[in-house]
Amino acid sequence: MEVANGLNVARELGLKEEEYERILAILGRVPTPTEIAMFSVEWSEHCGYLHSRRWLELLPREGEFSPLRGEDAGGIVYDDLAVVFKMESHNHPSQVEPRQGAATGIGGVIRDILGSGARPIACLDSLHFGPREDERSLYVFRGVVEGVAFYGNCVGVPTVAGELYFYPAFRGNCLINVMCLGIAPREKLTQAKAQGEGNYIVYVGNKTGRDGIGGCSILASQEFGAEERRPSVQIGDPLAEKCLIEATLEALDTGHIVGIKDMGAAGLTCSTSEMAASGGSGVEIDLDLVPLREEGMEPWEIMMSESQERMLLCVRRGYEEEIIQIFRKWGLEGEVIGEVKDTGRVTIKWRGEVVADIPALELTRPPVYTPPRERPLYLDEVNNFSLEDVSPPLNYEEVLLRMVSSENLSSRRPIFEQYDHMAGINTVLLPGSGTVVLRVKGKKWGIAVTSDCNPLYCYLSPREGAKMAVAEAARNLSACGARPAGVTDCLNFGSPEKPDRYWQFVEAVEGLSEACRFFGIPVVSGNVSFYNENPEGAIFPTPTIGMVGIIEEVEKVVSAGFGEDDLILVLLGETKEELGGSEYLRIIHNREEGPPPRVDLEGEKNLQELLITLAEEEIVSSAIDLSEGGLALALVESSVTEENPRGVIVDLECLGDMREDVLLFGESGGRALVSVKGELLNSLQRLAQEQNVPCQVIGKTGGEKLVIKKGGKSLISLSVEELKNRWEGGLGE
Amino acid sequence: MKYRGKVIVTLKPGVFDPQGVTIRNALHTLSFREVEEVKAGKYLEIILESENRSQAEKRIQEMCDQLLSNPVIESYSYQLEEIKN
Amino acid sequence: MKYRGKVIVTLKPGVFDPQGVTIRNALHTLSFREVEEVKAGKYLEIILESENRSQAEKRIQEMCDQLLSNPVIESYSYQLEEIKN
Amino acid sequence: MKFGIVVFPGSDCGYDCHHVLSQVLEAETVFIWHGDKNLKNCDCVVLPGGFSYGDYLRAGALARFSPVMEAVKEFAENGGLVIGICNGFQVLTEAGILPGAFLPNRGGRFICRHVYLRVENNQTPFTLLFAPGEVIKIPIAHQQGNFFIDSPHQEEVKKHIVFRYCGPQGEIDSRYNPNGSWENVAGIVSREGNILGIMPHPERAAEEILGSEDGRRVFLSVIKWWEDKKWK
Ligand SMILES: Nc1ncnc2c1ncn2[C@@H]1O[C@H](COP(=O)(O)OP(=O)(O)O)[C@@H](O)[C@H]1O
Ligand SMILES: [Mg+2]
Repeated sequence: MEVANGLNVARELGLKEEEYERILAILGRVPTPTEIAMFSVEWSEHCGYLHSRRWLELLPREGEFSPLRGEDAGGIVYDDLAVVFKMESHNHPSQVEPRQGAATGIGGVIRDILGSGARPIACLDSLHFGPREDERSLYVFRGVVEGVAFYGNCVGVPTVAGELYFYPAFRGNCLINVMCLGIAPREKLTQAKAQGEGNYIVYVGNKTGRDGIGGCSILASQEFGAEERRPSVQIGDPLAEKCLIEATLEALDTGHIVGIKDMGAAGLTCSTSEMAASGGSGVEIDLDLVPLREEGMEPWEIMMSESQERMLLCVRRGYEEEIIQIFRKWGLEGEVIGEVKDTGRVTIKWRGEVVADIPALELTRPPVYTPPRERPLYLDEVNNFSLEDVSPPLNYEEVLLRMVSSENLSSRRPIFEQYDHMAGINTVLLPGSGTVVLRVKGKKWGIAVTSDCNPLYCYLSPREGAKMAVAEAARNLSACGARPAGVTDCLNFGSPEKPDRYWQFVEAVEGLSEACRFFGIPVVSGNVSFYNENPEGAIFPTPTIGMVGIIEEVEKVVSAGFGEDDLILVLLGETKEELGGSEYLRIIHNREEGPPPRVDLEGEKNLQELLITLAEEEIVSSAIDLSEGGLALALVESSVTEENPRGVIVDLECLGDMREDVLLFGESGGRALVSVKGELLNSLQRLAQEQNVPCQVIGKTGGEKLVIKKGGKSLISLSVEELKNRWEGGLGE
Repeated sequence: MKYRGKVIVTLKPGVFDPQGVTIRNALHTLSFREVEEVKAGKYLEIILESENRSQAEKRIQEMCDQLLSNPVIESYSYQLEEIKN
Repeated sequence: MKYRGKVIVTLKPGVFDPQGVTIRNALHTLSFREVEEVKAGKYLEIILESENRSQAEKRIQEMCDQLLSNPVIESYSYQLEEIKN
Repeated sequence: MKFGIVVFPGSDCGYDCHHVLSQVLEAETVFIWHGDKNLKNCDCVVLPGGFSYGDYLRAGALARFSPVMEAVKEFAENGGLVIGICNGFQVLTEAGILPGAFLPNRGGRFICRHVYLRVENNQTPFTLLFAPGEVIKIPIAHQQGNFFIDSPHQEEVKKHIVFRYCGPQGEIDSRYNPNGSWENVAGIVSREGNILGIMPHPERAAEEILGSEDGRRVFLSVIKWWEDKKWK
């Protein structure tokens, strides 16, 4: 079975001419259609990381906690457990079909974790959309949240945290980054490998249909432009996924599974070739044995299908029946479809004929590209902001009310309440403000998770923005008392074939790498999503950081809310004269301009250490890191996040004679707001001094109002009840 | 004039329908073995004011295109009837 | 013989329909202001083998009573058509 | 005494119930597979929350035809103790073991949050450790918790309400009704009082570290009731 016009078919499937030449050389003959299809998906940007691989090598893989690197999901080891986590994008499918796109995104990343042998215990979703005035953006936003809720709730893995931002730059190209975290006894982890000649390759899960064919190489790597391809959308079946989780873990417990791999992007192609390659062996598959949902499927369709809720196992010979019965008991398919060979090749048979026969290693070794890159011109234009350009507001109360109810700063409760964030009864610190903490049953310690990235900062300076994303995530974790332990990332950028976008990408990766290295946090897994463009241009570059921390004694976790009256409020860290990139500038002055706040890694690290110590020694009653909206928003959040809001009286005088709007709304990094009982203030001050962290007493809790003044001048006096209503009603959902 | 639009939204042929499959399996265990296939869809009844029939029809179609169905995976059909008081 | 049963399940009159209300509100924000009421229901298409029409009808009714609708809150209607190859 | 937790495909909160019963309360606890007809000599059967059969078609509709449900029905008819939590409550109404039906939440969306409940009846095996009228805090997590009962049965069911959604001070008011449930119903018992349907999740409020221990007393009541009965 050869194709006369192989090159044309290859081009149609997104392969370049030189890549086709390379395929000819590898095979020593003209490829079959199935082979072209297989190369096209394995060598697509989405699966093959052609433009990013070289740069990802910069990321630190080692850190304070011992890292663990598997095939799909990496993690860290703590105590006798492996904590495995990974973030994935599902941007393009969600833009086309928001509900199913988001749903299958959650499903996919859960299977990544499951594929390592861990039980998924939590998901996060980091979401970016165009503004809600835009009808389509609103539709996509609502559909996505519905999809996460529909799938995540039904599958029984709690969606515990995430982010949600609206910027015009995401109009026409939303970002849906989902993360999953799982745990397993360290010795139970499984790899994605096929090994041991004669062992069986077993297909489990749902049947295979024509879902998402070309979705991987064609859909994921094609910009949304004028000529829109009609993709065949994947549909999520959370019930099947739930059963797949239970059946897979049960099967792993038998000890008869040699290797396991999820079938996600590029389905059977990816799972067979990667399992063979990493096992150093070959596999032979008979497509007539694959459970099909549709009639008349071509071999290349079966190989490329992205039907959801499927996994591929390598099972020790003689135990295949036992394993298959487990899956059937859970109402799923389970079929032997092939076996392990020592050929080093992926051999695919269909109706008695060999339709593909490729050296496994070659499939998994796509070309590497590093095209030219160039600093974009817009950077000079947008980084010129100086304080004199805007005049300070006359009425700070009005400004604060607008900010707390804005779409990017208001409470996310209407979103996370639609997610079952308590399933599994591990969520100790619930979503609301900042970090979420999970206990680990039977252990004293716990796990903190967060996801962070400010795309506007990254637009203004990809390098500083990426560093800040890492710093903010680490600050978030340490505020509740957790020590940052590992990072997963999802790098969302425009087309790497455009020099300015590629420059943004490389800058961000370098920034990310520098920050992680400095803090000693390994990057254990991640994902790259290129070609995030709409007809008006690229999205804001968005290197989303998912960070996991360990809290040694989970009972000592510190939350963000002010728990009682008469606590002393202390601002930790240095406030600099920075307003660039702030939400205040965007919302109140309508300017998306920088430079964004500069990251002081040393200062960040000191603050993190201090916050962890304060939690461990049970000195602070609450802690919240300062980020978007600055000190003012941190004060509001801590005041209103509890069920009963609590007032504060604050005086900014001690922070120096900067402009009031800078003090209130500036977003300098390396800062946190803590509350402390009077008798513990001394200990706090001593520890801060030891850690070299600036420390100012700025007020105390109590009353029913949020009062902020500067010396004799009163700036704000608002009822906390009203602030709470505004904050919680901001999304209007 | 008042109209009642009866809209049926179904998945396009070939689109995976997990609900339909699960319901079929349930019918089988209930010993409705003769059931070959089940497709699950939505039914919506819309009561609206419109000047005339063709206007009402146009509006129902717009609603279906914009909100009630997703053209990527679903198709719809409708019937329109006038409501006389 | 093969038949296609088209089943529509709706909430009984007087039973509050939150889904319908949500959809109506969404239509209003999309400026379909002329919509007075929306009722949301389910549509199920059942393909089955049966000896004859009245047998098929009887079976569809049984399915509706036993599984496809909940008589406490829902009522159903159906149409049956023969499928000719 | 021995608890049995029914496992339907998709009823994930069964693991949470198992943790609370076996680890926190140290009670003998087993799982019962939906395909089995044998209740393993359990003294109390728990139909846990989650999404049995994905809640495809209607919440709880498909689970009620599992083979195990015949056994549960018979067990209940003979006075056995049964607790249906969330999806389990939905299964019980679908099966006609408890009256009523569930509609989608008034707001149309899934809601996960802590709510206040007022204990309306502490004379049941599930509530005897609560004070009458006590206000407790337990989370809900459901999309279809809007309890409906047709008018001919309302008077009867009113007598069997055990928990109602309320404000922090026990105010019964539509403001504190998260889902539009008839009479703010969050939990009811059967006429004989041996079957509890409860929409909130007591197993999620059984350990201090999770923010509330109020739910634990539902299970402790059952254990106490059982012990007392045994002595009689
Ligand atoms: N899309 C989302 N899904 C789930 N939870 C979210 C989402 N967006 C925000 N949250 C939660 O809302 C709270 C506030 O979010 P955010 O202000 O971004 O947190 P942070 O201060 O950590 O940056 C956090 O607990 C966060 O996990
Ligand atoms: Mg953030």
